[in-house]
Amino acid sequence: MFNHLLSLLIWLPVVGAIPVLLAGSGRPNAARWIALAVAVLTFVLSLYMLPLYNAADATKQLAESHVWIASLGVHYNLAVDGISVALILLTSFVGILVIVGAWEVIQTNPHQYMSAMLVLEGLMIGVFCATDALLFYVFFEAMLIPMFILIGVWGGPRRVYATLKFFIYTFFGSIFMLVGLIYLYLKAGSFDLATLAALPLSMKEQTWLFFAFLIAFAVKVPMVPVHTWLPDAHVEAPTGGSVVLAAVMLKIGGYGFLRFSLPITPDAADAYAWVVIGLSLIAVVYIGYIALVQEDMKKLVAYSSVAHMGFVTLGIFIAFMLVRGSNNLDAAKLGMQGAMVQMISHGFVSGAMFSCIGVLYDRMHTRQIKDYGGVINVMPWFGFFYVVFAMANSGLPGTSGFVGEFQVILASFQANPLIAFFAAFTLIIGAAYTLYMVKRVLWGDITNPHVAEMKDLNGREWFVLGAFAAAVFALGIWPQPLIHLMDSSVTQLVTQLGNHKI
Amino acid sequence: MITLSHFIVLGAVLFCIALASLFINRKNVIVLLMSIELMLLAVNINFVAFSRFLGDVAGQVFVFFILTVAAAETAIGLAILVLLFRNRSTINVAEIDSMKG
Amino acid sequence: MPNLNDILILLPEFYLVAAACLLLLLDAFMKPEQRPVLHWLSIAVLLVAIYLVVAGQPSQAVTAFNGMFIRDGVAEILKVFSLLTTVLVFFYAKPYLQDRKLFVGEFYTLTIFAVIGIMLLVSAGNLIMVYLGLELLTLSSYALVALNRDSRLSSEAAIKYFVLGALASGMLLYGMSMVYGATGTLDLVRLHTAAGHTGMPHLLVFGLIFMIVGIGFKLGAAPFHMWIPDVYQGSPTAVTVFIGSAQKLAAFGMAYRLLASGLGDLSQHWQLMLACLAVLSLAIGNIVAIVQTNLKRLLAYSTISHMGYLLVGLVNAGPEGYAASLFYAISYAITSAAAFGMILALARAGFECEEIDDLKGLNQRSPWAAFLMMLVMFSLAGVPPLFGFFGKLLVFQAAIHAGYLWLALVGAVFAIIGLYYYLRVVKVMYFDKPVEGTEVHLQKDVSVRLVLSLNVLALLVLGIVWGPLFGWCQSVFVG
Amino acid sequence: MIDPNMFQLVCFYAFAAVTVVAALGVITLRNTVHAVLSLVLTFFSTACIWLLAEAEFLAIALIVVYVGAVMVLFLFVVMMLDIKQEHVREGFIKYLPVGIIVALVMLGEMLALIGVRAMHQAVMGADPATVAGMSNTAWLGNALYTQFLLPFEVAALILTVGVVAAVVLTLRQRTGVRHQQASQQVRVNPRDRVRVVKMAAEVPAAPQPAPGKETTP
Amino acid sequence: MELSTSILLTIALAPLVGCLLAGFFGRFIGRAGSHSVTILGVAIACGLSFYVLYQLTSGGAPIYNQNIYTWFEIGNYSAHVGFMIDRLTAMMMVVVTFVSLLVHIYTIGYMADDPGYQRFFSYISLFTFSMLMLVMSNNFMQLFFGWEAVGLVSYLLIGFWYKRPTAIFANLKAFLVNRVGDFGFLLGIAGVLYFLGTLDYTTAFAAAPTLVGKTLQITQNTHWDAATVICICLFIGAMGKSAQVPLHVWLPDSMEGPTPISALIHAATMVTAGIFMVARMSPIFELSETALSFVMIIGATGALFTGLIGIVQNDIKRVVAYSTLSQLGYMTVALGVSAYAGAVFHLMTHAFFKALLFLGAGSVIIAMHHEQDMRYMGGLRKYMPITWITMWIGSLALCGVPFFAGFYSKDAIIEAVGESHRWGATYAYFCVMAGAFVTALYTFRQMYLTFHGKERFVVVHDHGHGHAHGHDDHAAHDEHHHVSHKDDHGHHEQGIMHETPKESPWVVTLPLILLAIPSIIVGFLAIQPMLYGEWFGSAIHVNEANNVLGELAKEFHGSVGMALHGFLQLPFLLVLTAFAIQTYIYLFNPSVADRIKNALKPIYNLLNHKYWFDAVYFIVFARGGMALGRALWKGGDAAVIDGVLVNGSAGLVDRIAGGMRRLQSGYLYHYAFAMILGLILLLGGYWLVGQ
Repeated sequence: MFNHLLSLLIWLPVVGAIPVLLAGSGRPNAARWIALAVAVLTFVLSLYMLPLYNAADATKQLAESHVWIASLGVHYNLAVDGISVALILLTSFVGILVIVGAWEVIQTNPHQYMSAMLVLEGLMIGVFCATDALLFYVFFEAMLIPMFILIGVWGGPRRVYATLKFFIYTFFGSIFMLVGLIYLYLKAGSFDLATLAALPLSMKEQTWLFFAFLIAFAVKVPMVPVHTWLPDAHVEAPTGGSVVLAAVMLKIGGYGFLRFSLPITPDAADAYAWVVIGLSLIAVVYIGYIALVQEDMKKLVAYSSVAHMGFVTLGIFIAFMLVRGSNNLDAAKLGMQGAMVQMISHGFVSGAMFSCIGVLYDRMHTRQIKDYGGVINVMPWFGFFYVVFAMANSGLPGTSGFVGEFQVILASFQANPLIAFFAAFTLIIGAAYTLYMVKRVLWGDITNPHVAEMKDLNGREWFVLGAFAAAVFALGIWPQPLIHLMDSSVTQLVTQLGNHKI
Repeated sequence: MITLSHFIVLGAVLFCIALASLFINRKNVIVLLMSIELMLLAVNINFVAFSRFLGDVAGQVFVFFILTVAAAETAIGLAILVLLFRNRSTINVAEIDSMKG
Repeated sequence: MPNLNDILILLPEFYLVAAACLLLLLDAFMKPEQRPVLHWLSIAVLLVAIYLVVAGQPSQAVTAFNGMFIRDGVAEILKVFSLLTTVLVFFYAKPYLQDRKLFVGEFYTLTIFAVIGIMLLVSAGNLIMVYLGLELLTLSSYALVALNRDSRLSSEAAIKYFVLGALASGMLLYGMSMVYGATGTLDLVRLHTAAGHTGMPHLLVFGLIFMIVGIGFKLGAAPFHMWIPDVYQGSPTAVTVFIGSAQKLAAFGMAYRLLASGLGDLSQHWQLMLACLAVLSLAIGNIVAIVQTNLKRLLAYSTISHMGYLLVGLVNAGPEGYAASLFYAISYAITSAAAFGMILALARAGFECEEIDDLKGLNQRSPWAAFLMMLVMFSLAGVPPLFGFFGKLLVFQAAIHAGYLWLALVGAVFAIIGLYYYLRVVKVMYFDKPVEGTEVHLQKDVSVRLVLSLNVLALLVLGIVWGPLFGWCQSVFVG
Repeated sequence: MIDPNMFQLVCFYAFAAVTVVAALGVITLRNTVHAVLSLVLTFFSTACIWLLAEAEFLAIALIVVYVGAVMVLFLFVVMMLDIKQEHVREGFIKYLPVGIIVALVMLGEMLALIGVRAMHQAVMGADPATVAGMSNTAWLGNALYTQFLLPFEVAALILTVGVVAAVVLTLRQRTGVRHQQASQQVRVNPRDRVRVVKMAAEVPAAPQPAPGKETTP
Repeated sequence: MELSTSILLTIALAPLVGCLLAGFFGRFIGRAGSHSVTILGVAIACGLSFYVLYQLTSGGAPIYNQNIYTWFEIGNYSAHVGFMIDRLTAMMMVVVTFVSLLVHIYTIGYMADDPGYQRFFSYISLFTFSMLMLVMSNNFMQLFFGWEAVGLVSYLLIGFWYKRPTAIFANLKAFLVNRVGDFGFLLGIAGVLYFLGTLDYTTAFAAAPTLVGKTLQITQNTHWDAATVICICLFIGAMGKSAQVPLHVWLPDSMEGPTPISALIHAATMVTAGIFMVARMSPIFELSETALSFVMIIGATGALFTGLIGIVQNDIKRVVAYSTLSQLGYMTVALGVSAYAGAVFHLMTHAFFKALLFLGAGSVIIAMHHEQDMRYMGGLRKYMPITWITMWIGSLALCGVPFFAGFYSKDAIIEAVGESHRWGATYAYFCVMAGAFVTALYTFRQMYLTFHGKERFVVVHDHGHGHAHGHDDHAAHDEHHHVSHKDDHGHHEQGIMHETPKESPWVVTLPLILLAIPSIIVGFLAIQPMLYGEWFGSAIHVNEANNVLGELAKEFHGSVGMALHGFLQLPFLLVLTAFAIQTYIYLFNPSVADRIKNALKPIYNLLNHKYWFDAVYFIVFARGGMALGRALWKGGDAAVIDGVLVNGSAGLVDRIAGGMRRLQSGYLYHYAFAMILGLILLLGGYWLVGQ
């Protein structure tokens, strides 16, 4: 059974969605419990990866390989390295929390909601496991479907616009990647990522491919200026949808850069690293300012996600400048690790923030900041968590939000102090928009009589937020285990950056 | 001396007349059907001519089949025409536009 | 002279002719209330035909009747899937026809005649056979389109189909005559050899262009697509599903026979032409579909765009491209059968379920139907892991391999635009509230429900295990 | 002495002219019946041209099949539908220039591509049928029943479809019209028609005023 | 005897445990339980800190420097959590835990009626933990952790009374301004890692000399001196935390927090973290004259000009707050002239007497039922003698009256500045000298207004009064301080007391007394070793050329001598002058104050508006930032990206579709025409291209 652990991780939730769906709207509780059981089982299985995975070994592990399409040489190839393991753990962790978070919040067709979530979870795990480009692409695209449904069915008033925008935007990005992948396949005769990475390509080819990948992953991350789907999608998505979207889906963009742009088009990526770095810095500053004036909590957090994901792309591409520019491998690793840690951390923090907003929304049915104020008076426990996550969001040391940003800023200083200067701007602007929201929502006297009637967290919400908080603190206080898990993989990636293909 | 080009040019002229008719004619579906007959006639002239000049029987056999099929086709076409007339009391081409866009 | 072997090669066709005539007779002596027997009998007939096709599959290409008929892998695979989709058509059509008092035996016999036409067309070894097969198919189709004799739209669709179809076959014939003049032969095999050293190359290309018009019409590629929306909309949906699915396989077969088998040496000429048609089809199909409100019309425009993708594959002009296009045609035929099948299954007496708005809130009324329709839409849109995606993948791959990267990119751009209207259907089903006082649900008929579900789930299953099918498609073009 | 070739050529031009004029008539004449008749003329003159090409069988077939059957069908339908005499063909005049331009462009392109000049060298040789030692009809028939047997069968099938289609489209079950229903007649059960009633023999008893008589309904 | 890790861990974690217990289980263990556990935690930390200090000074323990665990390790870069305990650290630990302990005790009385009692104890224990992590750190990462963590607690505590709009405004402001500093600090750390290759103090300081001559390439042609960049960046961090001009604006507003934390955080400990940090980084700062000049000028400016504002303040806590700003300026000046030990020494003395002043002010505030406006006080000395006396002790220490603790530290700084030849030292000398005068002015004004003169409040003994009134009269007062204090101490009319003021309970006065003692003696006792006795050892590194304290040491002849000498020095004369002026004005002729105010209206306005720093910042950064954000949002995201690119292209496709559908006209002849046209185009295309 554990020879096929990865397959199991992918297909367990997907197949598990079927009984959930079959439970039907008539037996919502059965659907919920089955879904929870599946999610928990997936999480347990994903934990089981840890003892099996040898972090010291940079090669991909737990590999599975089956011929998928013999005549095309397409394989059902799964394998993980440290980065994948971390992201899979994040996915399965968040998977439980969204199921629990939606428990009685989703009243219409909970079985459909839960099964969509499970399918989504399985597909996302698939993205992180796939080592065949086509397989990756299939998972990458397929997960749009459940998300599309999640936003569209259980979303807010403008959900249709939002979900269409989400789907088409993402599809727009990925279809060019598909063309690029086909081109690569024709050159290499295989979709295997390792083969593609070893494929020599001219600069012109690399440039085209690089931009094809860039569009795909930039939309997913999302990077400025292709980020505008995210605020809309987040605002309209149900809480669970927002959580998964922010916590895991955005990571797939960053993950894609690592798996595609870096190994396959290293020279073009180096030549155009300035584009990505520039866009990342714009994300930090420009988006920061925009976040400052948001009146909708979810929109604010969505914009802050864009800004924080800017650190991921920054960390990844700063590594190019460091490796190729000054052969500063350690700093490159620092930046890359920072990007990875930031991905995981943002998964926790943004997921938690959206869960918090969900808690408020369930009580007041509004996300407008102006409708709140003085929430702390009636919901002290909630206030505690909210402040914790807000602080994590503004990168306070001791929380996970700090680690990645710290590392990326340290690394980018070594490439160019100006980059670090703009990146560090997040310290101010990030705190400004987050705490300004906290001020208007949490602090102050109660002005809205509905706020006065709000009840503090119930046990279920406590569990969700508590789990997030535990993760946020654990990662913030002791990031080394995570870093160790990814270290050899990151080292290998960084070494690859130096390999010229032309 | 009759050359191949005589036949082919004649066929081409007939073909063009038929084509032109198809979109100049805005009144009567029957004329459309007749234009199609003209077009087939042009084709047949070509086949006969080529067959004759190539000394190959296949062309003339093809004409034979075209004639056969055209007969069946006309039968169906006129049947549809009758249906159309029954349903709409008109066969005016310009009035057959319930479906568009 | 034909011998027994020739007849054995044509056994499936002969068998079907005989069966069709028998059904025709049987129908004449049958009481209306006994018609369901005819229905099941027709399905059985087709299933047996599939068996005969598969069982008699020759190890390599064989010809019969002096090269008039070719039985090779391409023909086999096309026949199997046209027969299969026709079986689906029969399943889906029954309750629809019953509800509309169109449940007549001629529907079955004419459809079977049309299928025979398809089988002859895809097996044609001679331009005459191409023409005759095509005419057998289209003549039956004209009649089928007009089957609902009291419908204004039906007869309008029929006359449009007829006039344009006749125009197209006229052009095709004109092209054939020129090709004949240039090469002196109608036999496709000999044509292939003769095309290389004709004294009149321009005449040959001239004929080729006219033939492309005919092929374009049959495929429904822009600018020869004008009939598609009106005919799809006007025909009884039971007929639309046939035109929209099995006939696309026939169109592919025809294109393959004429362009590849016959004029493969002229590929440098027709590649670019097909590329132009492909771009136009993609553009018109995808863009105009956006503003449609009628579901059948929307699917019609979607067909146009899909034919654009099919042409993108054909542009490759090599075994790889043919295999990709064939795969695409099959995937489209199955998906489209499911799409129209859904409309049929949701329609009932007095309610066509043709407007997109009729699907409003379907998920609340009938979650299973909505789920199936969603899968169909995503397959059409080409979202993995559904069947439709892999077709697109393969045709893009074929185009890029042939140096038509730009074409693949154009295809990609229009895939994005196309996505929008498929999503709109999903949106209506899942996100909108059902209209009060309407009742949309799947047909009660168990066979319809079962077959439809299997058909749609096949899209998912084939999306995951598409290897064998693609392997089959590839194998028929080898050697 | 008239050069036979020259004579042929003159004949060809004459018939071709008639053909083209008649074809133009088909699409321009206002009266549909006239148009149909004009089409008949076109076919006729074309048949003559085919005769010049020594395709006798097809020439005759064209007249027999087309003029004799198809055109009559056309006329029949025209009459049956009782189409109103067309008014001024304003649309026709309006679109005529476009039509002429398109037709001329088309013709230009066609002629340019066909390579008329090259074909001008192709002189009609000996009649292949004569070369083969048979009449045109035999020559054609030979090919038709040997080499083209399969298409021949398929053509038959097409005609069947034509019949079926025409019937299914136009045959209407009118209500209130008496039909002869063969299948019902065949399946009729004598018992439904005649009821033999057994009855006791009539006993003349008391004198009845009116003798009763049983009949089948 | 070597210091043991477990002791140090206990010091750091004991307050944290107290914090967690009081915070999470406050409701179960109750008020008494909460304050008991937290006080116990801090007491343990305090006791052990004294022990550590003892071990280091007298016990002969070597410097402790060990990592506890690895925070991250990437290639050659690593960050750890660990402790470095030398005398500097130990002194800070003692100051922090001692003041913290007293504040804990004091809080029992001060917050007695507050519903957030447990929460408050939890916060201040958390603060103690954070501050200990900051000072005990052996590396930059952990330093930054503590740095931000104390900022967090400061944020929480300023906004402790979260119902007050002013409080939650102030805490946001404090956090953000601190973040501006942290922004620089982080860049400084990045620079350290870049140039020195490590985040570890010892290694970094050992490698510091390699910085000389290194430059940082900013653009193609711009190269900046590495040490200067690093130092200025680090110092920007200190400017934020230690409220140096122009990042000082948060500190006065932070007085919105309860008084105990004003004493602990915003006077004694946290705000001095910047001073501590620069002193700790002395090996690096010594490498850059430019940076030190910068430090000195910033500090000197703050020392004088923020003090001036103190003169016009009416809020008792704000006077102390501005005084704190001014004193922090003194410490910074000391850093700037390389008198790190002087800065740290002043830090220590200041911690005691400023905590005393704040707690005393708090005691007054309790007595006045949370009235903070000195214009409604006066003559309180007879009601609360202990407070009165201890406050005088603190004030004299603050003014630098010889023999008091403040005298030694402040005088040493003034003299050190006088000794310095650094660029800008003259300006700095003028500032610190004038600052001494200003200090005395506001201090005596405060004391007179509060404790002396007439009582400017009325005692009315009715109990149902006052709650129905609005706060119209408040509008007359300036914008920050007197806006409705809607805390649970209830509303009250200004100048109207419902009972006579009385001395605070012992939990309040005890800390006052305990703080008054070191405020008197600590300077006297410690100046010799700390300033002139190389007491700090290797913790502070001064280049020989910059060693101003070394110069002073030559003239130093014992504490007594210095004090006696001090009576004749200019600073003391300035203090005396100020004393005379204020005594005349506030005890004998109060109307003079108003007349001066009117005569110097422009200057008064300038001071009353704090040089318009707040207003300008608010307009430029807060309003400007919001306006910019709105412009980017509406103009960039909504208009350009979404409007033009996304929805625009969708709309374009839609319009094209609308046009194209008209091609499908429904007319057969058009359909046929389309086909024919297609044919013509294909033919034409071949004709033109294909041939």
